[in-house]
Amino acid sequence: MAERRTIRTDYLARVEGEGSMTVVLENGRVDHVELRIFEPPRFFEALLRGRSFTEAPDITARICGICPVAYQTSAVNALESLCGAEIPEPVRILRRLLYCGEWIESHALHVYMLHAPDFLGYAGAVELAQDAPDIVARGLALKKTGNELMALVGGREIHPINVRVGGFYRAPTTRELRAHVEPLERAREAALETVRWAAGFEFPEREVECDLVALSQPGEYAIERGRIRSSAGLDIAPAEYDEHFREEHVERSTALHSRTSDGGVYLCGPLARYTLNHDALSPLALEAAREAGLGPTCRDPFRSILVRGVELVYACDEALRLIDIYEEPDAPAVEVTPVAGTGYGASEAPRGLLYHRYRIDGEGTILDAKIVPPTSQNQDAIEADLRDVVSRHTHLEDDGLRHLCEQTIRNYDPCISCATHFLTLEVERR
Amino acid sequence: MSPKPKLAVWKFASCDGCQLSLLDLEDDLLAIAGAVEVAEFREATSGVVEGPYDLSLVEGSITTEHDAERIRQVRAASKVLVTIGACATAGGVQALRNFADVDEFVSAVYASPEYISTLGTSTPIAAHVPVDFELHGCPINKHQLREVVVSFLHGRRPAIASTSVCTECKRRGLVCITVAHGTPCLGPVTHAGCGALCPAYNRGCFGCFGPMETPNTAALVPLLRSQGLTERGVERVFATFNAAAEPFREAATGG
Amino acid sequence: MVPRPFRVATRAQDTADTWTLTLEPAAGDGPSIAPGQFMMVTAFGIGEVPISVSGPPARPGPVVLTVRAVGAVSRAICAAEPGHVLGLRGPFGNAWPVDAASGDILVVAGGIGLAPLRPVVLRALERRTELGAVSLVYGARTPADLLYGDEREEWARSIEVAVTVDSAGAGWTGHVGVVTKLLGSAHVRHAETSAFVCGPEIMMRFTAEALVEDGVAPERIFLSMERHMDCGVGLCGHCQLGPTLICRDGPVYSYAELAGLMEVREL
Amino acid sequence: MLDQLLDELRSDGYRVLGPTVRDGAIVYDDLGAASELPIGWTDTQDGGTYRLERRADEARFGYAVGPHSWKRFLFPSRVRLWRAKLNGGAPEIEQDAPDERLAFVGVRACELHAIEIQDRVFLGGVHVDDDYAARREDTFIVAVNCFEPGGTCFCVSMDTGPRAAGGYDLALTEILDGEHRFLAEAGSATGAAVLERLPRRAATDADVALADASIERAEARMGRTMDAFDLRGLLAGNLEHPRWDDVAKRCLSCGNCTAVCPTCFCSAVEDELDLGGGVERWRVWDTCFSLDYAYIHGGSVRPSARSRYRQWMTHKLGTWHDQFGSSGCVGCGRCITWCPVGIDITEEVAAIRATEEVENDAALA
Ligand SMILES: Cc1cc2nc3c(=O)[nH]c(=O)nc-3n(C[C@H](O)[C@H](O)[C@H](O)COP(=O)(O)OP(=O)(O)OC[C@H]3O[C@@H](n4cnc5c(N)ncnc54)[C@H](O)[C@@H]3O)c2cc1C
Ligand code: SF4
Ligand code: SF4
Ligand code: SF4
Repeated sequence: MAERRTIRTDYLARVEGEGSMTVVLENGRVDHVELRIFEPPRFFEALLRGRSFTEAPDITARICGICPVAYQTSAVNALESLCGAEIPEPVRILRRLLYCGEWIESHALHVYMLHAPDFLGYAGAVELAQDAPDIVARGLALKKTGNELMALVGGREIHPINVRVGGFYRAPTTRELRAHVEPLERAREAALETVRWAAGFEFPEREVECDLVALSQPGEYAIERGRIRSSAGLDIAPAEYDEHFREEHVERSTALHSRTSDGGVYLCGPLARYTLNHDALSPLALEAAREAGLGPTCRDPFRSILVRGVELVYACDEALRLIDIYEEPDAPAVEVTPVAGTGYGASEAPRGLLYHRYRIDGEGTILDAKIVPPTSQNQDAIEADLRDVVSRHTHLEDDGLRHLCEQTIRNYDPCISCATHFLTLEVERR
Repeated sequence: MSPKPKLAVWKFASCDGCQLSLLDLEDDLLAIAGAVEVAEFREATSGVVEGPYDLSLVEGSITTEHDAERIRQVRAASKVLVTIGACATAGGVQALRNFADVDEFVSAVYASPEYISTLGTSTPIAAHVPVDFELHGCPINKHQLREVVVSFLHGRRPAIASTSVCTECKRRGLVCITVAHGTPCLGPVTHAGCGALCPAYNRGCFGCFGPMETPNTAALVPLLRSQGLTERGVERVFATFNAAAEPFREAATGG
Repeated sequence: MVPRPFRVATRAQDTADTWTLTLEPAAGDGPSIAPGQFMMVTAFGIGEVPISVSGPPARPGPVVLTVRAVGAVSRAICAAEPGHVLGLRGPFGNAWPVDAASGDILVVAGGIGLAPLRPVVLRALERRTELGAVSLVYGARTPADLLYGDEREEWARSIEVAVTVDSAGAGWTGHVGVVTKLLGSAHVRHAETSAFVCGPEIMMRFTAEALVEDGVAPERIFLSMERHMDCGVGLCGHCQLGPTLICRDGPVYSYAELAGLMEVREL
Repeated sequence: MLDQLLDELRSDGYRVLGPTVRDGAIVYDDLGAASELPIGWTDTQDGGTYRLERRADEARFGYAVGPHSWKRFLFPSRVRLWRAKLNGGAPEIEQDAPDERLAFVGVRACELHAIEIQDRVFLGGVHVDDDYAARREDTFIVAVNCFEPGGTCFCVSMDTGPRAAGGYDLALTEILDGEHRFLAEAGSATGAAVLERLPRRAATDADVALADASIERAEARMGRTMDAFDLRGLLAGNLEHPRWDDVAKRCLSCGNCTAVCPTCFCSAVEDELDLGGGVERWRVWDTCFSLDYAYIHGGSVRPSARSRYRQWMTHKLGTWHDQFGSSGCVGCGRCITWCPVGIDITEEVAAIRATEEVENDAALA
């Protein structure tokens, strides 16, 4: 008799945005795995058309409240490179600093509030706080440090108002930045403790085999700029992205899936960044990684929590370094005159590569836009991982399997808000 | 002891930023979580508690039939329903579709548009169900969110002004950038709440908190024009994050 | 500017939405209050609102307030059980010149407006022998909204009491209609009458106009005005009515002072 | 000499506040040294515009007034009135008492009058504002006479300037001819004592003449004028004037005029509550242009922009006399300059007076 099991989660919790998951098992074999995004579509590419290029950072920020700085940065990168704007070093430092703020905030959120409860058997951080208030307080303090940095450089944590094509509206003073040194030093300590704490979790042995894609930039751990590189040896400028990657629209989902142009599944995000750019980490971050038992590469989605921890250490370290070398610019922004043509930009959102492309006319009106967020690039990789995880654990009861599937998904910190342009776990056993 | 009030957080079409504001209240989060039973807050917990809910915070706008039905259920299960953010109070940036051809929008984003079912409009929650309080902003101000939550838990009116951004700008002692630099600023017609953030960063307000209580956009537009905004520029600045809020819609469409 | 803690001693429900509280100071003596004066009442953490004193005038002792629950603060005050602490500042404002009145007295009240007039009635009862006719004309929305039922019957033994409602249900045998319609039934000599009026602004205006028409001197028609108040002591600016500050110069004014101001829309 | 003055004041325990350039305007803030003064700057002002410009000289006080006024320190935009802890029993209420001694350097004649007006409002009645009283106590005022009036100034019309006539501890007149120097006059015993400790020499007749002449020149160069004759009567008699409808079309109801006005004193209270049972009451600047300002249960008493503008202007120029015995306007021009759309109180008065006069003429004919 054919046995059919369906395991589903109608609303994935502790991911940003709304999605569901379905897994169908037939006679103990995985028949079908599906990550569904039913976040209603918001049509950003379409509503950007006809807007001024100067509005792109403000409008695209609204795609995602979790990583608005990533959207703003990829947008300004694309438009500035098209218009030939030379960004002065202090302005670039401020951008990277702002981005460090977002990494700290977003990683602290994911590690403490979304991911760690899975390892510790809690429904969420609020529940965890009842038993381990100090730990949650540490996570919140870290998160706050990131937020405060964003609030100073960007004006506010969510949808910063200070970012513009060409730079900023107002450059913070060295004195304002210095006030963040002490909190960042404390945050760096907390980040180190985070890595040690998470290193004590139990990790199932897992490796993903797909191609890893991330930005790389000589001399630094790429965040706000870089060339697109992959573990398979790709090394291209953001302008060449479309030649090597394509987006597909899949029924059942309002998100688009990305593949390499030859149809390959790839993964971006912390694992990719760590594996490709390990050597560029700061000595303290490298030390933390080593202590946590991480080698020079990491392909284990469960251990992504350690990698995020290491990146937390790095982001604090880097923010301190940037504050130290910052000198107030003569002007917070350079004048950017629109140039007709197509501009390409990429940056490393906390969840991975975020690619923007704009075509504008000589007046600066956006003629069309394309935005590829990390979650749509990772969706196929997540599904592949899910399939593999399920096939290895078909002996589990539905509840256990469902929890494992959800955790597998959360390992990737999928951001559904971003992907709309993701998910309920349904496991169907036939 | 009476049971703790149940707090629920709901999401419709949005960027998640407004509900993230609750988690961004790092200093108060655990106190709030201690004072209420978090009955539904998917971004933060997989725990779910049945309704009815004492306080529902609703983020996002209504863009699908399914969501139009879901908000009615949320309303029915909620004693107090508060909408948070520009999406929920004014349709959000996605309401720009209200002024365009949606089919064309869909085909611009999705290669196989036939898979997408969506309403032609993005509408605020209040267009579908009665709302007890609207908290403005794109995104909302987290301190105001705290005030709303604490106020409703204590049955009081939140101390949230609906005056202009200028009132906050002056309370902060900022120099008016419209008067002193000639920078176009929507502050005089925009709802207070951000604390006059943009003027503090030497930038004109672009209206992300939506219209203030008595917005005289007709009197402001000529000033914006004289400061160098083109007709199209005026149209754009009013038609961004609160495009579907009536006074801004009027100003954007010139009447 | 700092409220003084008072403890709720008694709390009685008058109507579906109105309660009368007596409050005693948490420490020390109670204030001495003239009829018509008001207190600024704080429900801690909720807010502060002006409420007239509805208890007997001029004696230091517990403060009596009759409050209609219309919003957050008034609801919180009405919900304060005995033992609960509220904050009080005051008394503030001027008084009904009830002691200065000689001849006849006409008290006209609409709705919750009877609360600030109760001390007038009580004072008139104390001075009953010195005065001529004393008449109370009182209107409310429905019979269920009428305040001070038993007490009013008590009053009716010494003074004339006429009651009307805007809309009556079954079982109501009394008058139906607005207060002004009942003014003519009051047995007072208009030329010698001092009138004390409190209720919605529009009701006060029509009442005053009708009384003037009947021959009551505008100088002897007294109204208690209401405006937003945040301080109660003339410092916050909210209660302006043209040239006056209601908390400082009022709330009680003669119609002679008010007539011109009440004519101006949205003043 | 100015640096010595600042040092002397600081050594006497004052927090010294004065003009400095920030964000394209001359604002009032903590003053560390005389070099932080707006040296060589002036302002050009008109309805809805303000620009800083370079002067040909090194004048320290060669400007009119900026967006700030001293009310920012005497009547701050947000102060905590008290706090209490709710613990079931009677709450323990603690009042905050400001104890800073403030010294204002660079106070204009119109501003002296504005301070006097707020003194009458907050200290002159039966009930005194504790917070204002504490801040105002022991204020040390260094007035500086105007020699460069602004494009929107009309103190001459309001009889409040440009010469400081009292209400100060020290009054300075900046003399730019020849050697840069100040003519100083003490207006109080405290002022005289501070003056004693400063490097100085006796003023010559020529010094006095130069100082007087600069003030007289200022008098003749007012940017605006307002016919102040019986404004109280004029406005009380014109509460239904069509001009109110006209101005309502232009007015943004943004409240900038009330915030910049050095005499506007309206405030609202906000109660704050934390989840641990702490309660605080804060006093914040309010504006008669808000709907909540005149809210009573059921709605605002002044729902129209017409009635809100009318309230502001008739109060300022008219009913202030009834309430506090003087005009509420000192002719500083801030409400004109800092109104984004440049609504001009002098023009509004003139428009009402013009039509009123027509009516009177008609009555005479
Ligand atoms: C001199 C005076 C005496 C009064 N005496 C009484 C009385 O004896 N009994 C009684 O029930 N009511 C009385 N009121 C009215 C009472 O003050 C209001 O009903 C109360 O302020 C409503 O506040 P709320 O927060 O419950 O309602 P909301 O409608 O939620 O009001 C919100 C806020 O607006 C203000 N406000 C609203 N209505 C009024 C109002 N009518 N007057 C002043 N401010 C207002 C308050 O600041 C209040 O907190 C009196 C008002 C005044 C001015
Ligand atoms: S800068 Fe903008 S918000 Fe501030 S006062 Fe001027 S116009 Fe108003
Ligand atoms: S100033 Fe305007 S645009 Fe800027 S944050 Fe405030 S409301 Fe939004
Ligand atoms: S009304 Fe205008 S001119 Fe008069 S004192 Fe106030 S701000 Fe200055």
